[in-house]
Amino acid sequence: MTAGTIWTEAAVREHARAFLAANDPSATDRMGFLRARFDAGLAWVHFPEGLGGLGAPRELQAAVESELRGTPDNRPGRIGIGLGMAAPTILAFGTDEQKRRFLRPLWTGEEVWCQLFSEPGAGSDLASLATRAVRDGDEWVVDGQKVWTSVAHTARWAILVARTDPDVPKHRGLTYFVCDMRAPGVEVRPLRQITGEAEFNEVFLTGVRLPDSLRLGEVGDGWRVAQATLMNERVAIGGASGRRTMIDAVCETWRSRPELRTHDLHQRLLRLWVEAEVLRLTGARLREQLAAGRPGPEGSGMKLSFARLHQELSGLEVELLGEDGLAYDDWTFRRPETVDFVGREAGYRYLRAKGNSIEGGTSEILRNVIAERVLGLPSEPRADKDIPWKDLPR
Amino acid sequence: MTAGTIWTEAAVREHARAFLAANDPSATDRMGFLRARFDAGLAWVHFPEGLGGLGAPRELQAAVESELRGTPDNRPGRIGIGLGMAAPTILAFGTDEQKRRFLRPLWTGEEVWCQLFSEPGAGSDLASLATRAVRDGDEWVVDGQKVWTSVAHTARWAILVARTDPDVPKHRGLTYFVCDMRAPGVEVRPLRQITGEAEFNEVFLTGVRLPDSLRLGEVGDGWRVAQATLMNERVAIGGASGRRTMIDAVCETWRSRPELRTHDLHQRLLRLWVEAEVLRLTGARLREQLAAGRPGPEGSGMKLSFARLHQELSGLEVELLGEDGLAYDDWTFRRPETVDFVGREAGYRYLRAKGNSIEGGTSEILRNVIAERVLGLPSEPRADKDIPWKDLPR
Amino acid sequence: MTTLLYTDVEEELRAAVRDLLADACPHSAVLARIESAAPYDGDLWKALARDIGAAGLLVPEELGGAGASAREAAVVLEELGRAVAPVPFLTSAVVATRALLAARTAGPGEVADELLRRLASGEATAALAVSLAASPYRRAGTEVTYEPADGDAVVVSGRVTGVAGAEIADVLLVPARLPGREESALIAVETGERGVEITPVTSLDLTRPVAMVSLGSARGRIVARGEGPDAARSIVGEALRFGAGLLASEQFGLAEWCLAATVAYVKERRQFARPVGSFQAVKHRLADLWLEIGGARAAARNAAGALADDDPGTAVAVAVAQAHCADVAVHAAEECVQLHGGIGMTWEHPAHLYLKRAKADQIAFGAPGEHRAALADLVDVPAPV
Amino acid sequence: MTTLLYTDVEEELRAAVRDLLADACPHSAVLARIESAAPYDGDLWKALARDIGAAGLLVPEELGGAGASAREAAVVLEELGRAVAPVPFLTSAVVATRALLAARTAGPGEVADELLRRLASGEATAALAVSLAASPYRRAGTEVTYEPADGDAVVVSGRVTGVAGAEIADVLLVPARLPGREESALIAVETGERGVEITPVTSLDLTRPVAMVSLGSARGRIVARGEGPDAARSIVGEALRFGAGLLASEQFGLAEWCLAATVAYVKERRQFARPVGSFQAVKHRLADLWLEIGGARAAARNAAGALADDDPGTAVAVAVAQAHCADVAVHAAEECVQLHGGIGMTWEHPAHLYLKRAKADQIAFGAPGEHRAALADLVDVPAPV
Repeated sequence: MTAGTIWTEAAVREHARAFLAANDPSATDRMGFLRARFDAGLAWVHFPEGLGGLGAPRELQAAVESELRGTPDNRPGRIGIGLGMAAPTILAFGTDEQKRRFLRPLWTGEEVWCQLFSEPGAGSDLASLATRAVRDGDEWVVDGQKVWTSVAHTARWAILVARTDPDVPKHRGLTYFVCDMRAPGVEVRPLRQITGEAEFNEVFLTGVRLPDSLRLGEVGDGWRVAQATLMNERVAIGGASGRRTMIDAVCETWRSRPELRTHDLHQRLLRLWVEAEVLRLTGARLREQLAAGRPGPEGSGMKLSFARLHQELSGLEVELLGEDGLAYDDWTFRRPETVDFVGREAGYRYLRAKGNSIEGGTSEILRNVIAERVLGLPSEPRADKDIPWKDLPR
Repeated sequence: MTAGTIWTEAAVREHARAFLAANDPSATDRMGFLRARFDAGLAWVHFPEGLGGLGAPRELQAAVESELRGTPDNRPGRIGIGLGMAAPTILAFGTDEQKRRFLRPLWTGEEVWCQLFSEPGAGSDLASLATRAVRDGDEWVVDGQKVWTSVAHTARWAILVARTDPDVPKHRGLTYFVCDMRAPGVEVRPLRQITGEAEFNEVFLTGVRLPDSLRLGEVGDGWRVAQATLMNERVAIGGASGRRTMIDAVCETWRSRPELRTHDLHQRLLRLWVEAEVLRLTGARLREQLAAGRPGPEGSGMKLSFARLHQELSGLEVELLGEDGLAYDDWTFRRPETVDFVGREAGYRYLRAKGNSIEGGTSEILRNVIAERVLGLPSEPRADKDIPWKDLPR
Repeated sequence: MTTLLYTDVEEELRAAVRDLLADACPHSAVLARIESAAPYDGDLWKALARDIGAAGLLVPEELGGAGASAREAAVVLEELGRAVAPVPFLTSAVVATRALLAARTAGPGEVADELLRRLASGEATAALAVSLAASPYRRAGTEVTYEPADGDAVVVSGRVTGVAGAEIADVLLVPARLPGREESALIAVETGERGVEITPVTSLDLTRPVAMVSLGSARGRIVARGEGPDAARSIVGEALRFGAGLLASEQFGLAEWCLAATVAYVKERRQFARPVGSFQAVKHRLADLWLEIGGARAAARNAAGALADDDPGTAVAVAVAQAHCADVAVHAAEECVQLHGGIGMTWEHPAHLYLKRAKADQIAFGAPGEHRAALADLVDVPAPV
Repeated sequence: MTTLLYTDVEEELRAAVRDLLADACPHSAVLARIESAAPYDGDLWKALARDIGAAGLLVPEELGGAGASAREAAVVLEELGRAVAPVPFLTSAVVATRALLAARTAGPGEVADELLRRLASGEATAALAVSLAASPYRRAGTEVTYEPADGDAVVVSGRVTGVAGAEIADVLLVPARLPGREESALIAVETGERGVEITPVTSLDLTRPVAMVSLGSARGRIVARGEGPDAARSIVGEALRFGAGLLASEQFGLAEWCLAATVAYVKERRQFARPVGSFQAVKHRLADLWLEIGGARAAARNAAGALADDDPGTAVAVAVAQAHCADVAVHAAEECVQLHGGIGMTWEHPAHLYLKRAKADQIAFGAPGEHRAALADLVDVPAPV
């Protein structure tokens, strides 16, 4: 195939079969196979040629996955932040050199990425963040504290938003960087959460020096770059299919333990079953729209609805279990690799689901987004739009 | 008894019995009896002597009512606005002459009162009202349109808030009047509502001339006077006991028609039964606090809770009735004397209850009041506080 | 599974219906009509039935119809819901038509075919003589009986309450049983026949009033007949399930209008020198409502698609759509009244038309709780024992 | 009906408990304790039990107690709920004590009296050996049996799961039956006896963990005995109803803390250059929560008053209080976590202690749905047939 080809499903499948014929996974080590797959443009087909893709329509990725089923994968759960948030941002805003340097080991999983956005004082109001980056010749010196950073302790790189100009209104003084997590001055501390474990970390940045070549996008343009990242995050959180499994888990308990049933619980479970099914259909419709190239505004709502459903379902389940609901599986302070909503027990689901309406944009913020961007309702009176960041009340 | 007496329950009962001995209701015409009762200070015992009261504690009124049970009453339902809103305001802010002139026929029911507050453009934001009152010598000339005025067509007098100074911020330019409903330029038109009937009216005021002697309170002090009136209104709406009858009505339907029952409806009805009982207990506790001279903030919530309960209950009832819920009793455009929540059918209750969260302060405004005045949460940024009314955006 | 999106053909149909309604069915016209002697709008119905061909949408082409499916009928219902249009599309062109289509295979066929032709042409309107509150899950017996008369004719006697669309119907389709014998039938009775009395009932929903149908030895023709009481019941059940599934689209359209009207109002209405729609509590409620309505669209489309394809999952799809959409429509109409404040409580504002329609629709073809109860069996979430 | 307000005596008791808790039970101490080997705070309990006399609040004066009523115990529970204090007041001084008081009339009396004296003095702590999830409405049979031993003693065998307060108890009150005979009894077993094994369970509520109690021919004394299985059951049922009614006060206190902490936080926390608490959606949610909590206070006071007076309406009062307060506490704790944002999800912030307690309390002594189901009979709102 030559550059500029318009890819069809058949051609993509043909290409994948040819790759597989040339790279027998049983005769190659795992990482070697993944690197070769990237180089063949079969990592993410909608990325450009040379960067792991073919410049093909996004939906043809499914054909690749089907052809390569059973071959070693890049353990996407572990590197979700890199795949879902860093990669699209680097592709959209990175220099050619940055793309060449970062995308391949990101996709193969050789380099794990994390996200340094939220701060103790800047959650929903991310744009008010206080971590400073001060230019010093060809370098930036970064000082501040970030929080809610998952996989920070294993990450090689981070996407970072820092304030480079405190004298302009808050949205305008931010710059986006790639942060070297091995640089001196980066300290990672686990942050224990209400489930007992620590999925997340606090990250302290003290005099961390980053070369200007790690800047992503223009100086002062960090808000726009971060918005692109966050949009991808919410799509990733809300759009994930397979989330319906929580209703399945509760229904299994219901079916296997008839002695626990009451009419009160039955009526509530039926309502939630309907809600889960409606949400499944909403998601299916959304994916059809995406496939047809007409993305609908429903995407903004999926995360919100899933958070509500998860919380209601897991709360019902604990109540349904009665005496068994008084128990918990494990309070050990440890660092889990992923969030396991169905492998663990009801109490864990109940507590962990509480985070669904906070992480990646609170449900309150998402309702604002729907009201303003989808319904076109007027925004609140804003006191902080035109005031230099340094003069904002705190 | 001489002035300055501290009244006990026994003394009040004794006084009432003596009045009854001297005024045999079967030998007196109704109005004569009521006037005599007023003059004996047995109308509202907590009012001052000479104004229908004894200067006694409010809670002793119950003793009077018990002694005078079975004697002609002043049909309080018909003159509720006068009793609940106009009278306390006149007592608090009126001149001696105004008190003497208005309170007696108000209480006896000879003169019906209505309330000219809301306007098409000023509902929740009452202070933005546009009805103008311009001074002309010893008179005020009033022009404007009022709405949601019940009993306006039978009223002799109205309490009226009008703008007397458009050049100051909205809360400061208002003045409170008694409006003569027989004055030239007062036009009353029935306002049909979704139940089919017209409980309320629109009132058009065109060049209505009111003598300055009908002003209640100082010029420019209308907002403070109106606040006192509104507080009394909400207490009257929320504090009314006997409201629990709607749960009784639905339960009667439930008991008498077993064929309509489903588990879904049963579970929902049980929840509402609990809600109604909790609300009844909340009201009982509130009344105990009032009687002990420690009024609690719970009062602000009663109206809000009743609105919700009424709406939920009546909605459930229509659904429960199934085919009978598809019918309505009467769409005739007429003017009812009172709101009859239990005498009419489920469809009427359903529609009329929708007004419970709008009339006398919307539920949204009441939630603001609770959040700000009870919980002490900060108010929204206000754009209209210090701007002259005439310069406000509209 | 077919698509949950709208096809181009469906969008064209929607545009045609919407244009007609914008011209011929403004709220002022609906408000003027609701207390008149003719609550259903005959002229509008003629235009919709004949000019747009809505009456014959579900009728096969060989009988003069469009041979379209539940999906297209659903799109028409979305628009009719959005306009609270007082026309008998749901009762005649959907439910009665579906009963006749089911009867074609169960009965002599000719009577059903003849009636379907008349309906498709827009020349006649039919109503299934069962209560609007009847559900596909309650197998209530009928009080109506029939006796053989001369020739192929029968005479029918009895009473049915809560019938929607009866006042404007030319033909009633009456499920009835033959006393003393284990036989039941669906019988077509022309409303002009002697002994047919249709008494309007003062209805909560002023735009789709119900009536009582009394039949005193009225002449009719058998459309379908079978052994046992289930012969008529199964036709009725199928028609009710079809009606329930498509009603979801009306409810979705109604809810969408309520949301749009409310959003428009709170953008304009100012209190405290700000648009009411800039207050966060109002915004959040409307965002939640928008989420519910997005779900309603997906559920209603899914039910229409399942009914169109006669999918094995149809029963679940219909129950889910009704369980969700019925309450969403009521919620949307209630928020519409509340967030319009006082004006929403007035007779002159159309909000109450939607509230009343939504509340009646909630009862129609089974309340949401009945659909949820049906799901307990369908998806194996069994009730306590 | 007694008053729904607090008496001066009750307010004094509250002040004493609150002062003690402020000193001895800060959140930092609770957080440090929850994963230690001793989840219940023995020192705090001693101070509460002896110095304030909370252990003997319900014990008659002639047995060394305060002879107070359910109303005063309810006030203590409000404060303990507000502090999520890890003490066995509910399990020992309320539920076990109530069981002993009921047993005084049904049994030999002396054993109950002796135990009540020990409890009142604060020298010993007891636990009723039934699951915390047991409800007054489910009459579950017991798996525990007893056999006569030498003298007045019996030996007890069996297993009870989900027992709260067992780890810190000196005495277990065990409902048991005599195999082969229609007889049952409430038996006091000292936890120091051979054959008594108390195995802590990893619990959702870290401040009131549950344990499994195993009895292998452990020696005990009969507190009360009677014909048939109902003899022990009726004592247990009375204690559970008492516990359910008073738990409502703990739930109310817990909810009030959650609201107060959330209000304080959103007044301080600024986002978008405004206090988060100035956003209307946040304000409206907190206003609604405040309304629910006001109702919880009234319902909890009403239940406590009814239990104190042994009012004929007690069963209704208890069911209403639990049906309402259990869900209010969970709602308040959930809003507390959510409106604290990320910080509310951390282990170091106390919000999770309240969430876990509230969720466990929802299950304790019957879930809200069970209390509502009981009301169906009590107030004649019968279920479908």
